[in-house]
Amino acid sequence: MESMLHITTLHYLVLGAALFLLGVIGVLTRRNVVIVLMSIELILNAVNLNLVAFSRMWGGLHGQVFAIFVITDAAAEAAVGLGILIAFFRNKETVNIDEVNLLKW
Amino acid sequence: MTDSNTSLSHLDLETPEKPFLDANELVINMGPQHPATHGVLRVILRLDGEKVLGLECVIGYLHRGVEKIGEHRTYTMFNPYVDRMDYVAAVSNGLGYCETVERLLNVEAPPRAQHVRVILTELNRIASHQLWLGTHALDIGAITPLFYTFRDREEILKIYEKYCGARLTTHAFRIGGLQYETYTGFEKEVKNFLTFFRPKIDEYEELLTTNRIWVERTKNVGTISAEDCIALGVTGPVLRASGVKWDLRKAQPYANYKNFDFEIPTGQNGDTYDRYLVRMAEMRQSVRIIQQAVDALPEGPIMAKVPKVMKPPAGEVYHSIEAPKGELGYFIVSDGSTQPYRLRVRPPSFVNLQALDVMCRGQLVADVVAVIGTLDIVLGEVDR
Amino acid sequence: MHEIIQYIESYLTSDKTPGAAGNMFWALVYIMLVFAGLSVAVIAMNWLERKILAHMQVRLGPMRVGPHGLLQPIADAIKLLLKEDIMPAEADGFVFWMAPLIVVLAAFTVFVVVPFGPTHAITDMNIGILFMLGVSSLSVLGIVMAGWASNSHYPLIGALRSSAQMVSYEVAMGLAVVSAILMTSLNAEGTGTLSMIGIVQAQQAQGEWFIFKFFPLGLIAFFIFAVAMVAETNRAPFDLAEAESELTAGFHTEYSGFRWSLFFLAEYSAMIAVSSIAVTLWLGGWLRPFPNLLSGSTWDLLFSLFPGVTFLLFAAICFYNTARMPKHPLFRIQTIGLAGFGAVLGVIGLVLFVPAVSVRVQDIFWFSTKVAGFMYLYIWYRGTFPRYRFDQLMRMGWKVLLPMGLGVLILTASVALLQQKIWHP
Amino acid sequence: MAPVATPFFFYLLSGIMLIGGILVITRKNPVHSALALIVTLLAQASIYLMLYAPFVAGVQIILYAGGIMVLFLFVIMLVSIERSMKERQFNSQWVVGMSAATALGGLFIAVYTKGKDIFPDHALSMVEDDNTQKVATMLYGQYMFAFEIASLLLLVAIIGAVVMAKKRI
Repeated sequence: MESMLHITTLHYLVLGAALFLLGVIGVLTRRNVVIVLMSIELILNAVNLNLVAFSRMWGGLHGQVFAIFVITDAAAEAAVGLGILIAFFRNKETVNIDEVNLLKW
Repeated sequence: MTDSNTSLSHLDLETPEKPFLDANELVINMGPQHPATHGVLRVILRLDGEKVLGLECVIGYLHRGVEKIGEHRTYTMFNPYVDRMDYVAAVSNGLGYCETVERLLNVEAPPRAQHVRVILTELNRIASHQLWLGTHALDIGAITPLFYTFRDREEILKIYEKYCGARLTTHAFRIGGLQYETYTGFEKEVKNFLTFFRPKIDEYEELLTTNRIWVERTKNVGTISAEDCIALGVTGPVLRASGVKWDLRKAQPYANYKNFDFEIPTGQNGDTYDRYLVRMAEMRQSVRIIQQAVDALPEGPIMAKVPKVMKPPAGEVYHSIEAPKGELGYFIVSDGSTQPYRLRVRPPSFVNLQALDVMCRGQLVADVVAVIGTLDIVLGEVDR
Repeated sequence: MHEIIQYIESYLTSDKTPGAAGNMFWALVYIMLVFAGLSVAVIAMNWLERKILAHMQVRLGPMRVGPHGLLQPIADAIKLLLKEDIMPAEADGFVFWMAPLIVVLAAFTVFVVVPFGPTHAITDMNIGILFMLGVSSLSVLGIVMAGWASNSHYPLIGALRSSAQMVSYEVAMGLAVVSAILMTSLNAEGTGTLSMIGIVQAQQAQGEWFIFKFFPLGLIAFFIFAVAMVAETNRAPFDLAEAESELTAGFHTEYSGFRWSLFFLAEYSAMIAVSSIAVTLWLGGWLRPFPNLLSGSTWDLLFSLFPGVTFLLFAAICFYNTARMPKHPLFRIQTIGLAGFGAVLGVIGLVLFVPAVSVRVQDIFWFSTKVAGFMYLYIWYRGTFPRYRFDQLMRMGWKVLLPMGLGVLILTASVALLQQKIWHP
Repeated sequence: MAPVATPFFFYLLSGIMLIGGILVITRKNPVHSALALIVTLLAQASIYLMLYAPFVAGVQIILYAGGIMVLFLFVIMLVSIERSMKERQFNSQWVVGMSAATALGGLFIAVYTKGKDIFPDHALSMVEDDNTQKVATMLYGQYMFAFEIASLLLLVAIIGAVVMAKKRI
């Protein structure tokens, strides 16, 4: 009970791991590209949470700086991902990731 | 104009443009209850995002069968009905109808009546353009001009009210001339109105003509070429803004317009801004005509000799006048009885509305509103 | 009783915001006060907008409910609350229900960091301005949700327009804000601040409002922000998301009754919020005009009389209009009401002359006055400008304001660097 | 200013985050997923505040909730979702995916139970007042090069997105 009421770094890490798992499940099982992209955002956020938690644990700010870089990366990823999605939708008129198989022979 | 000019070959109106995302064509039902369709016009818009791929007008929500009514009324009885077509320009409608029947009867209204008719019709043109300006600006988002134009239109309506007791559906003219002599002080009031109104046009222009947003919203919007105008039968300020100097007051003078000195303002680009400028200039020209007519108002009778029971000789006549919105024509076939055998109206709004599709293709939704405003349609006239 | 007075006195003499002092009770009191003040401001704004617009358009505006229509907003509020609340059958119920709440929450939450005075803020955050921009940009989510959930075409187009509009203006707005924040770093330590209170204090320390700083750079940045904030709040001439002549009512076409009034409330409080940002960043926040030109205790005293004088002026207007009311038994209640309203305003004005009160209140007064100036601008825009078209608005955001913002930012940074390194090493 | 009632808010916020995350990956309608994700992101921003990282929290709200998610919603509205909502939601490899995720979860549990002693009991509490200034100094000092690369990445992403989404180039 004591450990439940005292929030340590581990608590944040477990939360991050749970989020990460949710993201992984989303990426691996969903068919809708939009939701897959959102699951990737979940994964990135789980990473961010860990980075910031470690930053607090060590008392330095490197973790926070890296979290900002990850957010930048997420923005770039979302822009390109959604661009691909639009191009894909225009060609196939679907958003199902199963049908992204043009390279398969 | 030659026949080669009267085709729309370069405009493929049958096949729609392909949308950006194929599955995503948006069909929007604009109207019949919509703040910017000036009544009960229904426009079915096919959109690609905001871009208009094509549109279709559905009319008839205000159809009252005016033409059919005309076949069941005597010539005199039908006169008030025409006021209800273009209720914004009731006097012009009346002038067109009276002159058509006068041609059929082969009589001509006396000079004084002609002068008064010109004065009232031109006042009506100003009133119609004022209403157009106010609502058009309101559609584009400028809410203030509406109140200014309505304030000034009120003065014209007051003159009407004093002259014939009605403000909107005036029934001002009779076949053969006028029923009432002008009231005392009529000339003075008209002159007062002219001096009052001249600075007001400048006021409207000050609000809009050089307004950056107004220019951006109207320049190169709803452009229509002179060829397309002619092919679609578009008349009035819309035609003149495309650069065609065609005004029935000069081209086929009626009433006694040939006695007055005025110009036909034209535009070059045929876009919404040019139509705006043309109508503003027309208001100034109307002021000029009224000034001349009032200054030279002759004395004399106001009614020609017309029989009490009108039985025009059998035959047909088409007569058209330049209404504020374009060519307003009446085609009457008489079989020698007291009622027309067939009566057909060529309303300017109805014909001009055809150009909406051509003008809106490839533009944005916001432009559709601007174009409907600039066509200056009155649904009472479109549906009759 | 004695303890209570002591408690209040302890607050009055503190020099920290309740949030920073960790005082939950006073923070709660402040939240209540801000909420009440906002509601009153929205009601007043509603009345003023209709009256001012009406007078611009040669008409009278509301005249029936109460003297000069003073009670019209209240009548409208009652009407809206009593109206049937319709939800379209095909709507996405939960999202439809959430959307107005999100918009209102976003509009109200930003007031947590708005500094009405050095101690008159709910809290002072290290990231104050960032928080304000972030939370106020959340309101677009509510708009998009409302448009999508209505499952109708007009709202959908309104929502799409709104999100595209926000994307094109947020960037220019951010750049303008950054150039103002850069100016806060022109002190001995060379460190700037994002805290709303800190920004005003920097202006106080530098003896210059940022709108006049590095003339004309501050002015240009302010101009960019002033344009972007109108677009951000969806007001004329950028009211594309709810353009009534094109999209009937845009994103809130399907809303009625109480839900609609929430959108209305949010729109007006968002206007006040972004005006507060502009006032804080460029117009010296709570500082009185000419703090260094007209300094000295005499001027201080003179300026401290302003709040009271303003209220007395309002009271005088009320009494003047009371005297002009028609002397008819039917108007008796209205006349008495107007006189009573004037009397209340007059009493408030007299109380404001008490030095202990006026010292505390004049910060709030100056801040509100500046915000009220912006509110008038909003009404003025609405009365004068036609509406921009969607693509023109995007073009203006990306091709005019964004390069301008970048240029101003670079110039501000260079000038600031020059000043620190060369002129005052 | 120290966070108050840390355990309560931690459990509340992590509950919101986890429920939001579950909703993200289970909803049929992408709009609902996006809204759930926004809730998750906002809760995470609050957790950042509890971790003495106000600047990251602010960036999270502005960029993620205000920017990226609006982009997502915009695209969802652009593509028609009616068809994909009626279809099967999970792909054919969902068994493999779930087992892989379970294995990963097992790995996490193993690592954390084994290595939980290396984390100090009491996390450091940091000064929050100049957090932004310190992060800025770091970004423009130590991480200058990384910052420039990130801006380059964004530029490439912009160009890439435009090229992808454009009909004809």
